Amino acid sequence: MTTDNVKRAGETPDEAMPYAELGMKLDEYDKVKDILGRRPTSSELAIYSVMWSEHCSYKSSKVHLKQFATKAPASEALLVGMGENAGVVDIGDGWAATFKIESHNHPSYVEPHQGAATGVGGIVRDIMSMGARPIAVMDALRFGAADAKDTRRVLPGVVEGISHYGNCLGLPNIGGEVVFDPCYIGNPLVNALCVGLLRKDQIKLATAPGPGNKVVLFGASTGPDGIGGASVLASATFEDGSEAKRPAVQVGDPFMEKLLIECCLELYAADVVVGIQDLGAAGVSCATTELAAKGTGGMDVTLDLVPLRDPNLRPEEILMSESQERMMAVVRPSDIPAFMAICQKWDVPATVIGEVTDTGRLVMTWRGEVIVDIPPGTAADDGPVYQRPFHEPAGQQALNADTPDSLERPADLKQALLQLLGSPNVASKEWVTSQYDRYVRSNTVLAQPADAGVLRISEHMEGAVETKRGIALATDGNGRYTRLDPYTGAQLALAEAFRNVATTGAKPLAVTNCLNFGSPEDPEVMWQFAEATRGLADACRALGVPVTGGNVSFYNQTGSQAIHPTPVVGVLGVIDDVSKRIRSGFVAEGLKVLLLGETKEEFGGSEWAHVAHGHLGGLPPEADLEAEKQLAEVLVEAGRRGLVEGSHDLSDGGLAVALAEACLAQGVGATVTLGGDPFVDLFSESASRVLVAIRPEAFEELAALCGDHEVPCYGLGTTGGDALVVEGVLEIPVTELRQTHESTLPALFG
Amino acid sequence: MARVIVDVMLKPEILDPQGQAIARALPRLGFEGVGAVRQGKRFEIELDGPADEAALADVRKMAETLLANTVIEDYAVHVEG
Amino acid sequence: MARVIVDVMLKPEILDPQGQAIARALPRLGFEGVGAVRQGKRFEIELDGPADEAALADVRKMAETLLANTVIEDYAVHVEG
Amino acid sequence: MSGARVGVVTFPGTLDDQDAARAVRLAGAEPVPLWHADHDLKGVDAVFLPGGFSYGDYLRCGAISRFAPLMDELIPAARSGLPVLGTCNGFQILCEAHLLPGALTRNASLHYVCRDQGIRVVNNRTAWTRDFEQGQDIVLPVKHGEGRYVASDETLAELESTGRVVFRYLGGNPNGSLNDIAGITNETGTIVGLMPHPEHAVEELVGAPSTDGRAFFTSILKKLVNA
Ligand SMILES: Nc1ncnc2c1ncn2[C@@H]1O[C@H](COP(=O)(O)OP(=O)(O)O)[C@@H](O)[C@H]1O
Ligand SMILES: [Mg+2]
Repeated sequence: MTTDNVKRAGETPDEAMPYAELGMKLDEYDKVKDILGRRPTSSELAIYSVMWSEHCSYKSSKVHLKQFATKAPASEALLVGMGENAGVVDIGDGWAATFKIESHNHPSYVEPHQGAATGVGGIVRDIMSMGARPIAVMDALRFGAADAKDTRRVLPGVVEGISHYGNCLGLPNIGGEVVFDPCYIGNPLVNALCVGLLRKDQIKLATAPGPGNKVVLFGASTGPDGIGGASVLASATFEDGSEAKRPAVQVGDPFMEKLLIECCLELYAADVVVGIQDLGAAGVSCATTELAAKGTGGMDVTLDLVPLRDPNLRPEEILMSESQERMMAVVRPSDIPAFMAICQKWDVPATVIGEVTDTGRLVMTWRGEVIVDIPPGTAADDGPVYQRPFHEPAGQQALNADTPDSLERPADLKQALLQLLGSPNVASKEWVTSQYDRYVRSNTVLAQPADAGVLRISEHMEGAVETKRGIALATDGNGRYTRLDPYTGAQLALAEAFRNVATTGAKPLAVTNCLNFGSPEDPEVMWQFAEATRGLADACRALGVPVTGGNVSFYNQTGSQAIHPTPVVGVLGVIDDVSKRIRSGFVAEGLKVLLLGETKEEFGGSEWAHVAHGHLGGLPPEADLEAEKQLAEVLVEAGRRGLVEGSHDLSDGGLAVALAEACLAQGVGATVTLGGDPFVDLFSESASRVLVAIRPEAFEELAALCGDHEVPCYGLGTTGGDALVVEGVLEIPVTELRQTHESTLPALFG
Repeated sequence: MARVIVDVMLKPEILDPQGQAIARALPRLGFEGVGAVRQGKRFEIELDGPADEAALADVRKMAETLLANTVIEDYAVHVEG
Repeated sequence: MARVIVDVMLKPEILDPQGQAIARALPRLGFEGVGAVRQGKRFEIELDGPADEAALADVRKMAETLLANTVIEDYAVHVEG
Repeated sequence: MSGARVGVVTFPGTLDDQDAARAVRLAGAEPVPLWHADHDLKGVDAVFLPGGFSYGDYLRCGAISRFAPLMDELIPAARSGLPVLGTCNGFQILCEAHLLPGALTRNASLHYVCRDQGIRVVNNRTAWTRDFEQGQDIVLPVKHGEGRYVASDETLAELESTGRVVFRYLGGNPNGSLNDIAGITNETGTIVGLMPHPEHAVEELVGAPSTDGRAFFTSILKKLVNA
């Protein structure tokens, strides 16, 4: 088999190239020819096709994502913003945190275990490449109906994959979500978040400056994983029932990744890394073009030097392979011996495959022939940008007009609560979370079932000062709300994550997001996307928290049926003294129970309408961002002053579910009295509300604080006893609540 | 009563980290001359009846749907002995 | 170049929850007539040289010391083919 | 109590080594990092084999680690009385190295399990359990996929009749271990292996909701100081 090379490409300008098979449109192919002034070689075509795929180039989303930057609130905390592998936030005392959420939806449907596992692996490498030590992971998951047959295939596999990979890396899993809805049956969502810690002055960037510096590929060898490829797969719709083009599955080796983590940290400490990039989607193509484009502009690579697992791989395949657990570093020649020695200590194979140049060209050779000669920026940065047409979906107005007002309301509120509490979306997720190690590294202050994960900052690092600080993280997203109103739905996702962080006493600082949508080629989906990004950008500005990074996952669609638009939003907060974090739920007897925030009659998209009536219509709850901001300020200040013993935010299932969960946290009951219509008080899903449990003597001070911030504050009752009692409405023993809450998932998944 | 064996191995193009870890450990333990190791699964299935064509067809289906994940694994069925 | 197979199975007296879970699942999937299932491991070892007596003795030692934990597992070595 | 030096071993894939070192330090001793590839115990007074997935737990948990150069030193030293504590993966390594009898196999549930587990101390005469009461009920986290202790009938009978079962699970066996065994010791009570994680239960703020793990470290310190 002859290799297509640059010389040959010049001589055979009309040779047909398989651009369409690689997911490229004709006009995109023509643009490549324009750039090169000739047809691309097959290797160059491989590079452009993966780099310009939706997954890698953000060609449909770019114009909308820009708002995250243009509308970004001023933030002193932001050290590295969007556009790098992950954003970096100043968390004080010289420390910085880096975090990001990313999807691995399509691969997780094809092979749940490996798909989800490599999703964790990929996001962890992003965090490593910023110079940080990864310190925790989270996972936001969406599946089809809980009792659907395929959910029984997908969910256990996904959970096992996340569990195996994350546990093996020694990263505590400190939170996430599990949501079921029939719309995800052929398109489960697996969004993985990783957070890392580093010294403020040790940030690493993906760049390759300095001609003469060496390019080192290290980690696992390259095999045929994902060729075809995950990035291409993630950029196309699953056809109904077709087993068609499934690429070779990527298989993860968490052990190798753990070695890579320790190896990278030692390389950073030894100061032998000039620039670094992880290999994720688009593998070597992505790493070489991006590093070169951000550096001095050129790079020479001898592709034969890439260590292969399968000696028969063709150069195009090497360029597209998505083999896991690989990194690329730029290293000064004089540092190469030290670099290699550290890799050897950790049993991590490392190979010099090229050199940085100042030619402005990325040149690759294979068996002595030049097979790639391109300006790297054209692949990395100058991909196509689409202004996709969009319009409101045809049925949107009818959907909004079909309000829940006419739904029959329950006579028996006790049964209504138990039905909700045992429904798959509200039921305890312990079947999932008990498969995740939440204790490793011994810095976990709060994990499931707390509203947010909280970590103590403690890392032995050169020059590091002891700190009392901690960070808090939460992810949220409600596809039903976003389906009803994408603008408000996206805002509510941010509001909830923001509130969950504040509920622990941490001050929200920054945002990451994973935007899971159907096909951007469908104008109705594109409308949802445009509205959701606009809503999220506006909300970030209103709440004063910048977006630091994220990920877009399109084509979550089977045939013409798209998922609910599902923006998943992650918020990171910081707490000055982590020993003052607010614990979750009713943590002791004899505490006063207060409800902060206003309850309105809001049932559109609610859990009650979903569970009791299978109804989705009307409008989601109002997103009052000023109220949200004031509520968070109250919580943070109350936490600082030690006014609150326990807390829990209100979300799916409203006050009723929040009360039940707060009782379940430590097995402490409560007796409360309601003011208005009990059904509305208990089940409405108005946002910006939190339950707090305080020592009675703290009441005056907390009430005054609420007054200062114009946050409504209602005394509901007291904690104690072994039942949840809503005076005159219902009484349920905590043991019954527990039985109902905890038996659903085990009954479904064994 | 018959015993049928189903061997399930990762497809050749799929990464086998376990096999690799073993192969890397062998020289350290003083074993030379091993090129590669791959690790798979072996199922021993006791049939109530004889291992006739019908039973074997059943076992093959079992392998296809349950014992092997054909996205990443190949399988082979044989009667013991 | 030869390929040697090492099969490793839990000793009969050791509980095999994986095998049991499979056996329990089979009737639900419509497979009848299976008495018991046991799940073990299969190693495919590529030798650089031929599978002569010396090489097989080496593999047996490898199985005994590394591939099987003889406290709970039995093993069998055979040349493929 | 100062001056006691407790080695903490790191294999490739070890995860709880920093946690173990922190627990040793909090107890007032000096943690000494020991590297799997060195033939050097650095003259430590006791050794902690922490949890994790050494060598990815590939093949079997602990199977490859057992052959690490450091183990060439540790195995004879342990046989001659050096106190050794192995938790989780450390326990698995101790069994694979035949310093403790039996083996740890796949959880009966076939799932990895992380939870706060009730445990009864049934032998407080080992080097690592003197600061517990005999019969004391404690809470420690378990987190493992392969923690089901199995051994031959004779071995089990011997462990039981000689009081070498050190810990038993209470309130539900998380992995299907025979006789609810959570941890065992050698004939002389110097080597202890258990699946639960004392190093994650030494501080109020973080980890499991208990500080019952502290007694492991205070026990060994007292022994070393009194020795
Ligand atoms: N997939 C998951 N991974 C880790 N933790 C999870 C997962 N799903 C749910 N949790 C945890 O379980 C608890 C309850 O989840 P959820 O009801 O969604 O919380 P909230 O409504 O406050 O967002 C939270 O602590 C959450 O972090
Ligand atoms: Mg919450």
